[in-house]
Amino acid sequence: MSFVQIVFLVTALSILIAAVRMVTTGSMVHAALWLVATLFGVAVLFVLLEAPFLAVVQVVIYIGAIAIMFIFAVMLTRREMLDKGPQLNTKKGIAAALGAVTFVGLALMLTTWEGFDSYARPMANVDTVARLGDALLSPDAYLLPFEVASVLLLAALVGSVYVSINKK
Amino acid sequence: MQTTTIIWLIPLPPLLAFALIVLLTNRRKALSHSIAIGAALLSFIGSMVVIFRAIGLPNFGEKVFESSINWFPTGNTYFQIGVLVDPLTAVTLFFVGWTVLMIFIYSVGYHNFGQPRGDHDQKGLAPHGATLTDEHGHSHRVPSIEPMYARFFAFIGLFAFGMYTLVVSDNLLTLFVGWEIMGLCSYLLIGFWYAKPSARDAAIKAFMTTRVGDVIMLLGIAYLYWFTGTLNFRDIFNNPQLMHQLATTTAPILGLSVAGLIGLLLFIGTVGKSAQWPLHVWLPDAMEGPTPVSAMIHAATMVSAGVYLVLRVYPLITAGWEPGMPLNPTMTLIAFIGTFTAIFAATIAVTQNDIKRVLAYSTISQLGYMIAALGMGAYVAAAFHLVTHAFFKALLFLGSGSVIHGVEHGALHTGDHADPQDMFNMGGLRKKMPITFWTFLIGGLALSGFPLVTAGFWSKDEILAHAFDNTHWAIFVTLALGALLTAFYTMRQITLTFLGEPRTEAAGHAHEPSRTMTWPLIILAVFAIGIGWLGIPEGLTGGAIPNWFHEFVGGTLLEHPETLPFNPVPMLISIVVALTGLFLGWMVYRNVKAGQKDPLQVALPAFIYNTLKNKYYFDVLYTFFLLRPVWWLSETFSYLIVDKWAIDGTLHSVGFVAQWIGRSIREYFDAPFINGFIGDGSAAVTQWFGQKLKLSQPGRVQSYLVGSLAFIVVLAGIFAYFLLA
Amino acid sequence: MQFLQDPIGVIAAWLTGLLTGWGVSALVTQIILATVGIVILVSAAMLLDIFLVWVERKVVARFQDRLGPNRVGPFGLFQPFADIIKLILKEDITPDGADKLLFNMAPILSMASVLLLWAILPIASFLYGIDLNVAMLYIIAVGAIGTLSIIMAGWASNNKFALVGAYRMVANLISYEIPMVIALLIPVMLSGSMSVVGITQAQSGYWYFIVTPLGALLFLIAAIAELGRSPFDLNEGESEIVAGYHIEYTGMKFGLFYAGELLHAFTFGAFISVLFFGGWHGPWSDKYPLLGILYFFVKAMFFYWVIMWIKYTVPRIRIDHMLYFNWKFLTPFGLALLMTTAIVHKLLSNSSQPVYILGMLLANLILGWITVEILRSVSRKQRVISEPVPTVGAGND
Amino acid sequence: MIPLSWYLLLSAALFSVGLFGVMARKNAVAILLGVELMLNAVNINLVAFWRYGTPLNLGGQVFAIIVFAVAAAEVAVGLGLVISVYRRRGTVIADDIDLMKW
Repeated sequence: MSFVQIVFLVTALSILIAAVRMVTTGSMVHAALWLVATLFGVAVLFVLLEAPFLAVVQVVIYIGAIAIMFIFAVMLTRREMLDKGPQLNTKKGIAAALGAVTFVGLALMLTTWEGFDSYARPMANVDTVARLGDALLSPDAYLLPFEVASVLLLAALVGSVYVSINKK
Repeated sequence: MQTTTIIWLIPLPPLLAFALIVLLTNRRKALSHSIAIGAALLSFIGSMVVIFRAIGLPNFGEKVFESSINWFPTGNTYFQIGVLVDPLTAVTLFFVGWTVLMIFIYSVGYHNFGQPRGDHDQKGLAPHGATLTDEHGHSHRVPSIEPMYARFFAFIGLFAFGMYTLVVSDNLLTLFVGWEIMGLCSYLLIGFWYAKPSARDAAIKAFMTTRVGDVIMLLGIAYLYWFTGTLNFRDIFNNPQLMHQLATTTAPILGLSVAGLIGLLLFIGTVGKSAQWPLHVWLPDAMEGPTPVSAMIHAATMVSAGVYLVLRVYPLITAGWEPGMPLNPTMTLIAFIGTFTAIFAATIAVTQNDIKRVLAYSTISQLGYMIAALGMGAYVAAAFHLVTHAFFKALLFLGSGSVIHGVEHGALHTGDHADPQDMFNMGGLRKKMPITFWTFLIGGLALSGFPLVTAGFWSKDEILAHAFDNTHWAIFVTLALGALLTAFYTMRQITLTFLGEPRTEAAGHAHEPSRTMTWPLIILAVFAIGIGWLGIPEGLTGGAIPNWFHEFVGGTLLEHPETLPFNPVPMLISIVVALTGLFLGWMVYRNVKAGQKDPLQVALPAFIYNTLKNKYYFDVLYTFFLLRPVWWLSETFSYLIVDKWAIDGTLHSVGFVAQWIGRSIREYFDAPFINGFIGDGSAAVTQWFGQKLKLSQPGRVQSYLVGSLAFIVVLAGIFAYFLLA
Repeated sequence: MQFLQDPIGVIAAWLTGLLTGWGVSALVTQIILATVGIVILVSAAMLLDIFLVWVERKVVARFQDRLGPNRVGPFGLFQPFADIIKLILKEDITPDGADKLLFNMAPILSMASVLLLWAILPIASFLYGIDLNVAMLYIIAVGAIGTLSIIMAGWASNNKFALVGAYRMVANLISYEIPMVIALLIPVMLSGSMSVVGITQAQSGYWYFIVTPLGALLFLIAAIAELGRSPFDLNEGESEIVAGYHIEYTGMKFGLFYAGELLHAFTFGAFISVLFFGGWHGPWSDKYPLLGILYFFVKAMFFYWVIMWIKYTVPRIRIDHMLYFNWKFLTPFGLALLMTTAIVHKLLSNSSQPVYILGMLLANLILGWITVEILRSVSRKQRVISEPVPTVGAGND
Repeated sequence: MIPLSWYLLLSAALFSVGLFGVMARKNAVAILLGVELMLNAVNINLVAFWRYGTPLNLGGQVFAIIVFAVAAAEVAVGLGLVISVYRRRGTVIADDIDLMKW
């Protein structure tokens, strides 16, 4: 039970708790904030996985942008400040069952995979951030997906402005 | 620059000008005509450069400028198109370049550039008058600018492209392309004032008539290609055994040799294009177009193209014929048609009153001279007359144009509606428009072959001499008579137009047109005189002046045509004839008063005069024998009998039967069985199912998700069971 | 002498030796050391914060032609402690209907978001929390946490004014994050490193302010916007939404917000000095690293003062103007600047240093001139639109 | 050291929870929240596989970044749609947005 493992377990536990609270809590704002907690935990996982860049980007994008957007949306789509009534619909039982089945199925599938219990080789001493930059911007690597993603973002920008614009 | 490159480039500028004007600049008048004239100038410069390089070479006839490229693949080889400049092309280029440029410039003035817009001009009509008011409040009418100014320059640009293509092309196909382009342009330009019914009809007439010739010409081309496998002139004509083969093989039709038949077919194309009898009827009506068009198409270039074609295929026509031998059938026919046309058109020209129509008929007859010369095998003489005639006839047409212009101006000014083209409304223009007078006089004298000075004399004399020396008496006499008539009607025209006293107000107020119109006249006049001196027979001067033209153009042919021994008789005859004609013309018409009848009408028996006046009733004949039957065929036979009765009747009966069958099927099978049972029944079943199934479509996204996921889970479970177990 | 070169390292080595001598496992030692370091750094920052309260009050007093605190202690130096005592003694209200947890978490988060910045702030060549290789993004990320705290405060207070204030503030923050990122990218580009320490070391030759003054200016503006100080102090406004998102906060919670703002301002001043003005670099700072601390604080204080200066002299902007300014001017301008800098930097990368510096400076000047021209023409149009055509005799009664 | 299995199981669990959220929450915004959870689970997998599989080939991280972009786009458009639906129909309850039913 090494230190890193303890850290991982704590993080994982908090992630799962936050996630469950997120899907079950009554208040939408709380749900959004629980999402923030979850994402933060994921960022910690990224750090554990020695991907600091992704960790920081996770915080920037998800917590800095997406979560905020969610909170805005929550506040823009309510007449009264507090939610009333149950937040789960009538299908919650079967939904829960299906979720559980999915998890079990995935777990089973994974356990049948031989690389399931592999351990990470120690990271070669390279500047992953720089390499990531090269990979993203070199034509023989991932330049095209990168550009496509940027185009997608642009399209999303225009589209969201269009659909949510207040036509009077 | 490489000479062949220049030759390739010569036709292009006018085409570019056409595109530019049509697409971009058609709203800008000045820009449009600048572009057109600039293009003409470029082509002109190109042709001149080529010509001088050609003249520079000794015995140019053997090593000519030619270059060709692959156009489209034919089987395993390519069809080659290319350019060729040999002596004949050179001289043709010479007069084409000059006349085209001159006419372009002339058009600017003729279409009243710089004049105000008309009061009620409308597109498709000749420009109307415009009222000008000067500062003193005097208002007077002036000619107004052509409403479709830019369009005109676009059209003549395209026309020039066609002409240059025809001249420089080294094979019959591209020649034919240029030929047809010119046909189209002639149609467009004759019908330029399309709001005039007469112009419309004339355009259609010209197009149709020439088409008759063109189709047959195309047959000839096809035949030639089928027989020889090429259409390149030099490949065929400079290939003795091929020529011999052509000459000796007999064609399936009327015992002609293949060469003769092909030559004949091609010649019919010429008959259409050069308005030879019997396809001459379109040319006089073509005078409905603007005068520069008449000058360009119907004097200088297009009709010359017909003769040019015959000159090109001359070796075919004369295949197997040596000078001195009796003419072969093709040549006989050609000679006959030429001669007949010459005299025939001359007689008509005598009685015409429209200044342009007179010239039109004289054109026909002069072309007849050339054709006749070719028929007799006088190659060089024909070419020579072609060149000189191009110059002086262009000059005459432009002159008549400026006369009409002047008289029109007078008519507008005085407001009397005299027909500005009728020579009997003119007279005394000598003082009003001196430049026009002198240039027109020069042209006229050249046309009538005024001795020793003018170009026309030398060329026409060469033809006559040829006829005389080869003892074609019939031809000689006819042509001499034609020369007499030519001189006569030319003098008649000059006298009626310029001499004496003005017969109408309009003529009284006519005045000299703008410089853009007079300068081309002057330049052309210079050529109308000077060009003839290139071909003075050596016999006359004892070789002091070499007959350069003969040497040069003669080089075109494989075996050089020998120069005739000089013979004074025909020359004297032609001198006498010309002078007599001129004198008669002057005598008869020198004092015609206003409103007086044509003295000729008094002199000649009525029916002859009317026959001539009505052009031997050729239009009537054509209307009666060709148009009426066609109308009857289409209106009565095809429409009423065949269509209405036979075809429609059959169809109707079939339709009725079909209807009956259909009705019965519908009543006894369709309605009860198909509709009732299958149609409605299936619909009912479907509806029932739909009612039951719609419950699975709650329209709630999450329900769908749950459903699909559940299905996936089940499926995965099944797979897992079968895979793992 | 070794101590003077790298005191932290010496202390760390000594402590490690001591602890391992007591038989503590290496891992635990590491943890203890880290904790100690964090505690020291944070408490130092807080002490500085207390001092900043005094500075702020003095400076604003001077700007407003007053004396400022001068009773408690010499020059009123102990005034902050008096404030603290007062704040602690105040009643700690939590409005009912408020979301307790969030309401109490918000001030802590906002303070934390500031303190987290100190983790990567290189005070001297040997004195920094951690040399993070994604420090630049880290700054933005921490800013995101600040944003989160504000929205939590605004929402949890269950108060319309607070919510509106939070809205405005958040709109402000997430809009101005973009020019901020662009401004941060410029030093990254020039130095080729994303770690603040690396950037500071890269400025040993010349300050980046010289090669990209516009970048520094952009960063300053974006920083002020991030701080939510005047002219961008939309989060509060006595005339409309009173105290904005901390309207409901009393006592030390409010104090945390307040102190957080002050420290935030100072921190950004420090970042300006580090990113564009060479941080600890200065005369002899290489030989005597301890001098670096002095240089750092002098520069940081100066820029803190600049920020205060702007705050107390420039009037506030209306919110739509603010967003307009950001989206229609600052962002395009930043992008243009980024591209220009990148291109020129690449072109001159292997030319001699003076040429390089002059070239970059020239590029910046030209870009600035163009910008000013464009702004002038635009404003001319605006004026033409806004000014009504004077009509004779009509409507002036 | 941490075996890969822990990450995978965690991400599986996270995915399932997100799935449950997507299926069971009433509020459309909450559904989007669930989608975010699922995307994050995917990201954990991607990065974990990168770290344990080919740490020298950055493909995994690049994929994760692309997923970020997609998530951002998805949230932007989704929330825009939710807001416009709310404007028109005054509700964000997914079950009330059933114009598409028979």
